[in-house]
Amino acid sequence: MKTDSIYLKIPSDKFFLGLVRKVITELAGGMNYSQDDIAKIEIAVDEACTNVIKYAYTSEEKIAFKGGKDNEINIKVNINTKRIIIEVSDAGKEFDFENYHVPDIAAHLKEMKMHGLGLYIIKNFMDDVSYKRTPDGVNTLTLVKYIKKG
Amino acid sequence: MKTDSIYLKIPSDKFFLGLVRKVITELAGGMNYSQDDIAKIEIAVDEACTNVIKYAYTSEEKIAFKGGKDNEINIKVNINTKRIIIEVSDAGKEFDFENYHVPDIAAHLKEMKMHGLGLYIIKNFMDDVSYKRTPDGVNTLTLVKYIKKG
Amino acid sequence: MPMCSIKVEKIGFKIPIFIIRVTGSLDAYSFPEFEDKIRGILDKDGINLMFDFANLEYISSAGLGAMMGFAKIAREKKGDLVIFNPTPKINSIINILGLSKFIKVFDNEKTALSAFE
Amino acid sequence: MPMCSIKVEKIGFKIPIFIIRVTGSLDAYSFPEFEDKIRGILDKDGINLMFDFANLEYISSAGLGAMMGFAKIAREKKGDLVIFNPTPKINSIINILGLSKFIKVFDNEKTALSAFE
Ligand SMILES: Nc1ncnc2c1ncn2[C@@H]1O[C@H](COP(=O)(O)OP(=O)(O)O)[C@@H](O)[C@H]1O
Ligand SMILES: Nc1ncnc2c1ncn2[C@@H]1O[C@H](COP(=O)(O)OP(=O)(O)O)[C@@H](O)[C@H]1O
Repeated sequence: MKTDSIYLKIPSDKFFLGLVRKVITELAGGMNYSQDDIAKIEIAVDEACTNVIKYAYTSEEKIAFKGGKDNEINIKVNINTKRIIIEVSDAGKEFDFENYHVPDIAAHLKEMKMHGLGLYIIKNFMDDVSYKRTPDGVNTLTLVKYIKKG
Repeated sequence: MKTDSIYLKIPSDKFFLGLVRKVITELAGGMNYSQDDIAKIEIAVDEACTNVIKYAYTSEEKIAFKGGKDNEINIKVNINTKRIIIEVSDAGKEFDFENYHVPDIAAHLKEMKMHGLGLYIIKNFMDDVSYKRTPDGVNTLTLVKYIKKG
Repeated sequence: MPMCSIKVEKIGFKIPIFIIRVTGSLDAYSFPEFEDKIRGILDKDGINLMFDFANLEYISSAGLGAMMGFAKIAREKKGDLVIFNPTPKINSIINILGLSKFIKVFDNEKTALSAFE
Repeated sequence: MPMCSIKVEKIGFKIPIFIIRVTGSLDAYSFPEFEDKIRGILDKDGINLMFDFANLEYISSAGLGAMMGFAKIAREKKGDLVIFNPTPKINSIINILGLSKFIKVFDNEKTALSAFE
């Protein structure tokens, strides 16, 4: 099975979120996803990048990938006829993903709370989500979405 | 002046030309270019990538960047408030850019010729075009377009 | 780049209602300016808000969370907040997340207006 | 991904005219299939071609060159090829390149038809 990889690297700046969404919807749009699934992948990747910008890179300190520039986000998209895998990587602060539990969204919304929707969206809209930090300080959030058989 | 760099890497496959155009129009569209200039940058970059796919990488041999995969195209976009610089790089065959002369387009069209428009578009639609091949076999076509002062 | 703009119309029945027509993408980039503007309306007499989402192309959790926050403020002031005309894409996100249980979503402007009668 | 589709209508005056409505992006990716289809029309009795570019979002040198090539073939067979309804973006590219000196471009279908009268 032919598998293609596409790489996008952007500065950690909310200005480029629209670009990330364009790349993701263009790639997912060329696959056999429903419109709903494309929208889910789009928002999940947007939320993942938003969190890197908001939490992994703080404005005080600049951190670079080995050989890279300060505060960059690496997005690797791997596609084949079965699924899309999106890896969002940063060289910023570690995130204790394993011990983070998404809020009970119904209760959360009932209280009209404004925050905590991002990771809920990521976990619920994608089929598989995992986080890894390598010894050299690179954090990668991996998002997988399978193509449903029609 | 703040300068941002955005990197896109794609397989050398015409399938991804639409993605390249989306990235370029999204970035140029966020700058102070006229619609005409955005269209010119879009087609110039498309033609540059098309030529890499058609001529730099031939189907018989696979060539990779150092540490990269076979037949990839690297696109680096550097933007600030004055201009956009787009570098299209490949690890494929060398191109004798200096000695290539674009056809006399009027005569060319008069004869209803179908080919040779690509480099004419690239050279005429961008403000500055240059080609470089490094000793390690990387070809880079650099395209520059300045923002006109209104 | 991810731009979001709003147009506000104030219509007067017994009580003033603000129709807020949103265009573009409401993500983490465009959100702060959007929030400022809506808070400005809420701070004055705008407690009845109708959001026209017909031209809203994209909304992220920042925007969705803000709608919940605005609705809360509006209701505390005895007003309300409704959404109308969402694209199928945004309507589907709102439904999947269950937001539609807490914020009323209408097909069009006329039915949305009825919420304030 | 860069898709291009065409719809063909044959209208009969004294001579048959083919209206070819192009949708999508005509770049190096979509070009071969497009060329095949148009050559198929030219090979039969299609020597009078009207291209509706209203829904053509993008055209690269491959597509522009092909239009020149098709026009040449059509004229050799004593027919002609015209374009109508291009978007401002594509119209501007056609003009800058000087293609409009060799292929007639019309604002709308009605005026384009007059080219074959
Ligand atoms: N990449 C990250 N690095 C560090 N902390 C993170 C990261 N992503 C999320 N978090 C933490 O998880 C929390 C929940 O994130 P999220 O669900 O996106 O909602 P919100 O951003 O509205 O708080 C954040 O408040 C933050 O503390
Ligand atoms: N990246 C490249 N590597 C090698 N040769 C190239 C490259 N780009 C262009 N050429 C050569 O220059 C010629 C003109 O290219 P172009 O103007 O794009 O028109 P066309 O592709 O229609 O021939 C090509 O036919 C090819 O021989």
